[in-house]
Amino acid sequence: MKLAVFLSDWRRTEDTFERLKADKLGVVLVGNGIYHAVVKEGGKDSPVLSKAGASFYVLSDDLETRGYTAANVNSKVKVIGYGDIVDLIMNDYEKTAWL
Amino acid sequence: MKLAVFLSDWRRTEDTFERLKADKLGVVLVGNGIYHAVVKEGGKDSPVLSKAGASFYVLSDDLETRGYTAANVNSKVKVIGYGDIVDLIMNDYEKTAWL
Amino acid sequence: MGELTLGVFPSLVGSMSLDFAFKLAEAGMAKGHKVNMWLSGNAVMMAKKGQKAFKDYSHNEKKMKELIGKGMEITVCEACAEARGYHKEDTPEGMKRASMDWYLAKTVKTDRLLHIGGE
Amino acid sequence: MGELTLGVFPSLVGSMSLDFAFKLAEAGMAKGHKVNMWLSGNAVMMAKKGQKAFKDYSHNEKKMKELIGKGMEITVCEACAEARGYHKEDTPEGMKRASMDWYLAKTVKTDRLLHIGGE
Amino acid sequence: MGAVKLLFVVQRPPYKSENPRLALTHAIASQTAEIYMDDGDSVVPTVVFVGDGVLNAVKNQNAMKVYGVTSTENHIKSSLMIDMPVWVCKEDMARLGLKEDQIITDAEDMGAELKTTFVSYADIQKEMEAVKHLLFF
Amino acid sequence: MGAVKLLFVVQRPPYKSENPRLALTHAIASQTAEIYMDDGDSVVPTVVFVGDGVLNAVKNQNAMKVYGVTSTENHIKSSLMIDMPVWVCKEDMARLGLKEDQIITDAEDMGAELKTTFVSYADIQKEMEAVKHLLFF
Repeated sequence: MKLAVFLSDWRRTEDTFERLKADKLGVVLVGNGIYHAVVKEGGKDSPVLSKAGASFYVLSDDLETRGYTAANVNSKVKVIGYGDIVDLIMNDYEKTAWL
Repeated sequence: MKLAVFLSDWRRTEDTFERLKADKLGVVLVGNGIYHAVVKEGGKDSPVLSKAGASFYVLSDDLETRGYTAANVNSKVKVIGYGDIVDLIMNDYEKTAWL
Repeated sequence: MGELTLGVFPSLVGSMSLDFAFKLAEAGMAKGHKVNMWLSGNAVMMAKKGQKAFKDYSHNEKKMKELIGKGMEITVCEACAEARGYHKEDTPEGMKRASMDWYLAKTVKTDRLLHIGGE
Repeated sequence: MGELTLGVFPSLVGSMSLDFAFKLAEAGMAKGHKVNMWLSGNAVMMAKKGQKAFKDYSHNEKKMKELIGKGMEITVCEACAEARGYHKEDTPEGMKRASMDWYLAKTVKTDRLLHIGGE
Repeated sequence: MGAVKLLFVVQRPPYKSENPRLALTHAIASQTAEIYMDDGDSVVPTVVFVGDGVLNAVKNQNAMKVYGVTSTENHIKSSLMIDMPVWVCKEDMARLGLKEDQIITDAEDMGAELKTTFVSYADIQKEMEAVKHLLFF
Repeated sequence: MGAVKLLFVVQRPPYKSENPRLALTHAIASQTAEIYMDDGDSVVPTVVFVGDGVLNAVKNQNAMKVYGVTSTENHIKSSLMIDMPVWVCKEDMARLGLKEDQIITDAEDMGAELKTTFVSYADIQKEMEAVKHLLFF
């Protein structure tokens, strides 16, 4: 399946994300999920970014709200806007999962 | 200080509890915090119960709500009611912290 | 153009997730998609008109009205609203109240569903 | 006998934490303590009278009224209430509305404070 | 559109939020959704408890007695009564030390014939792929 | 009672809930609490950001521009303006890779003289012991 996963938390309380498999997987970091794209805890990338085969996106509005810009974002992650999220949902993926 | 800490979550997103120090420390498990008293994940006690020098309490009402009874409770933890919580707060401890 | 249904659920009051849903709905409609929104759990806070627009708080009533004017269907869970004391007369203009089956029925024809049910 | 102040904050709607606060207040008063309660953030949901008592939802209005009758002081954050569209006329009888400074002032004389501010 | 399959995935414990309960009540509402649908259309939901969500399925919940609120147990039984599939993930039960006799397996007291299904995570993954929409709680 | 010290401890990131903001607005309200108090009484609050709470203190927050909501940054600056101590935990900044130049250190643009204090966790522990009441957010 082609699945777009939305992560809106920094500390997560479920392990669904780690277990999920998809032929095509998009991970959209929104809300406090944006910290996965900009914070290197203990000098390391967030474990979220190590999900194999996934494409990573971060919502620019939610970056800016929290004091970050595209310049702070991990090179694995693409900065996008609300219109891009609409396109990901409607065109690039078939299903969504807001974890 | 004499501190009564309330834990109401099973998966926690902060590490304040681990860092807190108190001469006298009471840990009151309420809400979903009761799972620390009854669930042995991977066969092991919850790490919460390894806090050195602490006294542990669990609210019977919240156990029963979730399908557990005193019989399921870890021997480190004392089962108490709302009246007992009042006494802990008013008599046994000076300060409280709801984490 | 497609149809997108947003299910917006609890624990969103005070967070920015309700704001997210309205901004996404706006972007979807700007691209010509039909957008439906279901508000349940704590997200039914939108079903109380006359909310004061403090700068310290999210305030989506104005945007919601605009989107309704442009054709967004928005329905609120009736039981979730009543349990919080939001009655029929509290409902903002253009917002519908219905049982949960309204949302279930929407999942049949909609091309995509984004169900924001998490914490 | 002592004085206990409970500060009850967000993210409590739909959880059992608001129920916890009322049961604890009841137990405290049963033991002869003076109990004050401050409702802020999402906990101001108590400041809307006429909530329908569905079995599926926590319903604390009745217990709250009993406790007010027995002398519990309960005050709701006025700005938090207005931002959610709860006006003066929505307030249940016996509940006060005030600014946050009411709560701050209570912390001075109260023997114990239980501030339920977490998620 | 015919029959559209939905998967309701409950991944967090009960009571701290009303979401697990809302997952069940929404899934149950599929029974009455026809009034909004064309002839021949229907919604076919499955509710699965996974991760810490399996704690929702622990039996003997006394929420009504203690807090005057319908228990999640009651909603699970209502689901079985209308023949809605309720799945519980075996691996997560094992991880949390839950035995089958601690779990709500049936609603015979309410006259239900359907029983809870204990599934592996692989079955859940397969169902995620099979359904039209996913609803995570 | 004289001056009563309170410690507001913010331990979670901003925006996901309104708690960090409410911590600041409640602490600021200590300024006007005299109307409810006896002569000579006062409340003396300190707000400390610890754990992931330090993310609240990252500067250049554009919440007003993007979502029309006052930023946590603005509330922190308002706190400094009324000379309310704002502390940020150094160990947590280091853990999350945050440098001092990324943090709100002052509110000179609003005319504040007080600056943010960078403290170690040991200082916070000491303050927890010194105050009358703790308020965790």
